[in-house]
Amino acid sequence: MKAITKAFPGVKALESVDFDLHAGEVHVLLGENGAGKSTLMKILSGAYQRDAGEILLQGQPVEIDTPASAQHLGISTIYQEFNLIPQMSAAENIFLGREPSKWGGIIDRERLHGEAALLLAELGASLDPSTAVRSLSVAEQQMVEVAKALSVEARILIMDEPTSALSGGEIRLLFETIRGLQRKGVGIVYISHRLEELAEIGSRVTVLRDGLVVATHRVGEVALDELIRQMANRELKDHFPRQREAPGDELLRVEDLGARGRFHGVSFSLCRGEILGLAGLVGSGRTALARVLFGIDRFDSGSLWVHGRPVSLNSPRQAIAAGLGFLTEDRKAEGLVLNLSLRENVSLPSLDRLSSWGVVNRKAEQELARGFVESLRIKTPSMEQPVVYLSGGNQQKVVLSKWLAGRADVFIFDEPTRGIDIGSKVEIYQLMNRLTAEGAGILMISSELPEILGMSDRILVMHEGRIAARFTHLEADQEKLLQAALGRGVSRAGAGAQGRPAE
Amino acid sequence: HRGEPADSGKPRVALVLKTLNNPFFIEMQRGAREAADRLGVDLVVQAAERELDVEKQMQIIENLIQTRVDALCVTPSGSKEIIPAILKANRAGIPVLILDTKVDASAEQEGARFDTFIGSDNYQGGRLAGQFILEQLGGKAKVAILEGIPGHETGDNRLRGFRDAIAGAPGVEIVASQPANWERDQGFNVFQNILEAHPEVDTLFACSDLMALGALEAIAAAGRTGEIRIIGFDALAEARQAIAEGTMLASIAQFSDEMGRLAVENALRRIRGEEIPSSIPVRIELITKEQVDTR
Amino acid sequence: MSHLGRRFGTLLGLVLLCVTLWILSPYFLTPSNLVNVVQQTAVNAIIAVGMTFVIVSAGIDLSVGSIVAFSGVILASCLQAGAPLPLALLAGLAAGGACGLVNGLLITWGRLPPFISTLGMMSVARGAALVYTQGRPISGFEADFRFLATGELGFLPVPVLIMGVVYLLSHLLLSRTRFGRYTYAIGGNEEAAQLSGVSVRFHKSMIYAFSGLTSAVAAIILTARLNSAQPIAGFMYELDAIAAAVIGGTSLLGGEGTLTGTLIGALIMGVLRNGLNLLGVSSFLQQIVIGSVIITAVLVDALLKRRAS
Amino acid sequence: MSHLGRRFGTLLGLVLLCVTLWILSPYFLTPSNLVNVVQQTAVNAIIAVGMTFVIVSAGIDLSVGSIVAFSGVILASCLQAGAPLPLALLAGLAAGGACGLVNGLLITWGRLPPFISTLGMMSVARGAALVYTQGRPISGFEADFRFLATGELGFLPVPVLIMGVVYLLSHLLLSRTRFGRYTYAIGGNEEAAQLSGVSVRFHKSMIYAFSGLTSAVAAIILTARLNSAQPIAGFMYELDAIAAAVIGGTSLLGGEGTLTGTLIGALIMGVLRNGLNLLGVSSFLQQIVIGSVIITAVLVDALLKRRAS
Ligand SMILES: Nc1ncnc2c1ncn2[C@@H]1O[C@H](COP(=O)(O)OP(=O)(O)OP(=O)(O)O)[C@@H](O)[C@H]1O
Ligand SMILES: Nc1ncnc2c1ncn2[C@@H]1O[C@H](COP(=O)(O)OP(=O)(O)OP(=O)(O)O)[C@@H](O)[C@H]1O
Ligand SMILES: [Mg+2]
Ligand SMILES: [Mg+2]
Repeated sequence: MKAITKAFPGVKALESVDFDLHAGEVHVLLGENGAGKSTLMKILSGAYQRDAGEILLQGQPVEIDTPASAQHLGISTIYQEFNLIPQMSAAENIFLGREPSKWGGIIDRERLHGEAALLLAELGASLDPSTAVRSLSVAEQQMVEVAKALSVEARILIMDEPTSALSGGEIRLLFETIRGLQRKGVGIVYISHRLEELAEIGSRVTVLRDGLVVATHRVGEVALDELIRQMANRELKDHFPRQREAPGDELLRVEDLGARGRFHGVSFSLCRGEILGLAGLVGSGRTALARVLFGIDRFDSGSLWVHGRPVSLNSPRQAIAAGLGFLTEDRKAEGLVLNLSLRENVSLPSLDRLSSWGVVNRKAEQELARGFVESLRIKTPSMEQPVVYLSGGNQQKVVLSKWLAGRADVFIFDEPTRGIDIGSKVEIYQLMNRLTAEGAGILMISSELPEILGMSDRILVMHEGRIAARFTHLEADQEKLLQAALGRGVSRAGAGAQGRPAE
Repeated sequence: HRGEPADSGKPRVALVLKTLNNPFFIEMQRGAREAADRLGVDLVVQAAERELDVEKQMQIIENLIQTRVDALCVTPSGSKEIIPAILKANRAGIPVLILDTKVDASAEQEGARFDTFIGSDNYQGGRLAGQFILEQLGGKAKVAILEGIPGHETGDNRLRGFRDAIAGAPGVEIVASQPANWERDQGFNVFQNILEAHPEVDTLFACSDLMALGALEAIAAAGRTGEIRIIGFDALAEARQAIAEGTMLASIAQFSDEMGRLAVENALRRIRGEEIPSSIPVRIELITKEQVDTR
Repeated sequence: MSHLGRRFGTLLGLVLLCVTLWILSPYFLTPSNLVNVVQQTAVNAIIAVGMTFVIVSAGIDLSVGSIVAFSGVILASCLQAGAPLPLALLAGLAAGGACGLVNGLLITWGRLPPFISTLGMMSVARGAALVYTQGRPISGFEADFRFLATGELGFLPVPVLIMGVVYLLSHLLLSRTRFGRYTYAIGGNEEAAQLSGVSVRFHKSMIYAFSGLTSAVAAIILTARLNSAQPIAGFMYELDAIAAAVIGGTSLLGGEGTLTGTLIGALIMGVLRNGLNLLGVSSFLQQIVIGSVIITAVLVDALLKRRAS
Repeated sequence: MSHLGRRFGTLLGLVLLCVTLWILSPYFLTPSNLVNVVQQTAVNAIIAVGMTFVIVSAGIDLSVGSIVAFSGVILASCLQAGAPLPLALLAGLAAGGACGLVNGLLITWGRLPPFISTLGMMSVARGAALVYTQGRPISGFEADFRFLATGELGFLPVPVLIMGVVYLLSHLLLSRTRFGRYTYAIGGNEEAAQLSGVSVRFHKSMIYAFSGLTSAVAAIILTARLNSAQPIAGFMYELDAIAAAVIGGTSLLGGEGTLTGTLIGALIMGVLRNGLNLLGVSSFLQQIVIGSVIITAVLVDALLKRRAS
């Protein structure tokens, strides 16, 4: 790709970007949120049209004007935002547009399901290919996306943050697959904010900043800190700034909580001033637990206390009134009203407070939104930009702002830093520090073990709907967490966290 | 265990109207109902929701045939489209009485038989209105017409009758002819617009009283009450009142209640095996202030 | 940007239409005709207000026409029974609001698709109006009531004034208040709204009740204008109201739309019908012209939007 | 599961309705009446096939009724001009398909909302039918054509047979083929479909053309049944067709729906009307009953679904 330029109303997304990809390499694309990574790749995949520049494939200039023409050229893409049809099954999604068919048009269902099952199994996803995508978890949807991209014999594979919703096990298997493709001579573009992945699979790395290429390096020839400096244009010292006081009163207590088929016998408590990490593999029941805590789904057994009082929450509205806030993992489906502006999304849960006599105070709204745009460095042309036009990471920041703006003191964060660049993560961690300092408690669900280890005071690990282990942050390490998440060595690790019992 | 509707032993007569969303047919129903009560007839009245819907009318007839009524009285929504339905009734051996709208002449070729036609002619009514202008209004008029739904047979016939009557008359000029879809509010709007473009209009022929009554209010809103002569059609109660008050000049009366009465009476005679005339004309009259006052 | 562009496009469509008519007919651009047009638009425009709220919330309301009829006959029968004007008006409004509320409850608590619940209400309210009146219109009212249609304040007819007030208040409601914001949020992403603590059921019910209410306001004007309330009034009004909203840029997928757009949409339809009458276009051709103009007006808009992006 | 549950719920609604009618009327459950009902349902059911495709793709087609009229008069005029039957049928089908295709092109290339483009077509096709016939019906056809409505094969009337074939083929098309998959995909998430390499424009155009085509098939039956093609035929048929699809579980938001559901929906409406006639329910009350039954039938369904989850 030569001198690619692309502008959106109010934003210059790419400015004369050069980018090349060799067969059999993994070219990692790094950059802050809104740097233009996804845009560049969408131009290559035919989703967007470039304003200027040229695309060469094996030396030949090519015209990529639709996603279909990119596919014909052997370019396969995993987009950052899921592009799945919610009502259709996993198998149908995987082969959408390329259904195996017989007699010109009749779909061969057996082959469809068989091949889909095979692909998913290769990725280690234990999901039934005939389930509708809308009832899959975010991680499972991500696996479907990966399988979909792998189902074509591609020369070029674009992967835009494929691991942001995955946890350890799946990531390993995915990397295996990537290496396999590499050996077959497939060129892979890989975008991620998890820098540790770079060393593991990257061949070369290109850093983008504000739509410009800063530099291209061979992996191994450049230090991580240097890359971070190039991305952010500043130094970043402490990746996990932990500042914590002694925990205060109990905010949330859960005893023997169970929801049929999803989780059982869950007990823990959350106190003022602490961050409780919740780790586990995909499908271990973390999100299901969070949904129950927030009053979205009902529980069948056990009890729930908030601020020392037993409560039964029947709706998110009641949960919010009780002082809870819930950052959902699926920002597009559950977090954002995409066609509303940044300002309107940020203020949505706080409108009661921001309006008098039912009339919304726009000034206050704007102030609120501006505060977060500045403190979280959300890249947007204005407060009035519909969030659908923001980059993935910036959308995530909007969801986060929306809950930080509320008056909650019990926060449930489900994958809060999903898709967020490393610089902004630190800022978010600092915000979490401030929240705990102000007396809030945070239940942080995360699949990124470094984040769990770096920020939590105590750590719970879920396995198949049960709390499999409890640690304090001092006793935990990656290996212990992973073993517990896999359901091994439970009894040994279990005792440690009881140091501060829930009672 | 199931009620047998015919168990009363009373003769069952079905009356299928074009619609009941129109006072004209409500009057017809009333006339029929009164006769049925008087004569001890079990009367079933059915109508399509929409007057235009010839196929729904056919469905209703098919369904009533299933209940083996003793006689079927129908106001055809379409003069040709009714023929297949009549054929079905013939096949089931159910006598058919046609009301209000004549069946197309091609019925004979098709072999469709009906026992009688009770009613008057919409075309004739239109002619009456036209002749009234020629004869009673001194033959001088700038006429606006409010049409029904374009392509709807009833309105077409009235319109053709009217146009034929005034054709060739030197003093009568049609300056505007616009559809108001049989509706009162559209009668208002359309005539208000016509008045803007053609303030010289001095006579209005509306293919139904509902549209005329809407236009009446538009005229009042323009402050021109009394300046425009309005001739409606159907002679609804409200129109008669307007005629009595002098805000409307005339309307064509088809006496639908009488049609209803005659339908039930003759259906009963037919069921009893008596002969009935093949055509029973019902008066069609121009109603003006005199007629209203003498009632 | 896209919002503004959208509204601008339809406005251009309206202006083009007006210019065309001004060229074709000497009667079009006269003050009295313009007042006529706006007055004739009032009923549809007011119904389209509630419809816009409903569509913005990703719903649909097919029952508006029948609610017009039902609340009209309730109002008229109160008037004829000698009830004082304010009471009769209130009864009419209450009837409309109640029908709308039932729609809302069926949708939220009964979990019916809006199309089904309002389709059912469309039949039921119409049937109720017919049964209540035995199919006969109720006509002839006192001057104080008829003033609502025939009166003028300054040179503005009262219906136009009512329409103005309804639009102003509803515009504020939709664009400035929490209620309005929740309407957009529900239409844009109902689940996200729910998870943000919006009481979706309550708000949706209110939105449909509001639509019933605006239909009842339209019924007042219609009844006063025709000096008659008919059980068959309002036939197919739903189509005109939806058309006004959609021409005005409201998306049937929800989450998008403005009342200024709807007003422009309603005016386009009103001006078009007025123009056809002024020009004396033959009745068969009218349908072709109406269809083509609607398509063209929105095409202008779509083209402008494509340009912009 | 939810799919099945949904269909099952509506089926239960239909069964309940039939049982009620069987108890109330001795005429309902007779072979001749059942054949009668199915035959009466054919026209709406066939239009609803194309409508289901359109709604599954998250669109709407308001023009079906007008297309019925337009293709009907084209067909009829060909027949009257002495064209051989197959040619005349082809002309009618082509007319319908062409109108539908224009809808599709306006939506895809003109980027009009489906509501607007088909609303426009609704007027234009109706107007064209009126102009073409000068408002008069075209009547009186040869026996070979009329056989399509009056004929019987075995004890099955030809219209029922045609309906069966249309449903069978369309069901295969929707559930087994790529075309069908893409229809769901476009309705579920148009952007995702586009990014997966589906040629959304082409497929959408085809979907609307298909809807025009099924309307034309319905026009053939209708014309043969009445032995007449009217330019005002098919008035408001769009509402019945949409209702059949939605009662049958097709979501107006797209991505969901089956033809078995639509068939059940159409049958519910047909049986209901038939039953009301058999029972001799007064016309005013009929509207109330129809509305209530539609609401109840779908409520049953919604309740069952809630149970299931
Ligand atoms: N469709 C669009 N319309 C308007 N602006 C857009 C659009 N898509 C992207 N942008 C803007 O272009 C810029 C680059 O976005 P892009 O999605 O490429 O960022 P990114 O590098 O992928 O960021 P992230 O790490 O958050 O995914 C951002 O400022 C974004 O707001
Ligand atoms: N109330 C519910 N209704 C429907 N599906 C649900 C519900 N609660 C949970 N699920 C689904 O159940 C599956 C398991 O969810 P679970 O909470 O166990 O995953 P998880 O541990 O959160 O995994 P992840 O690592 O993706 O967060 C997911 O597909 C989730 O979407
Ligand atoms: Mg991105
Ligand atoms: Mg989760």
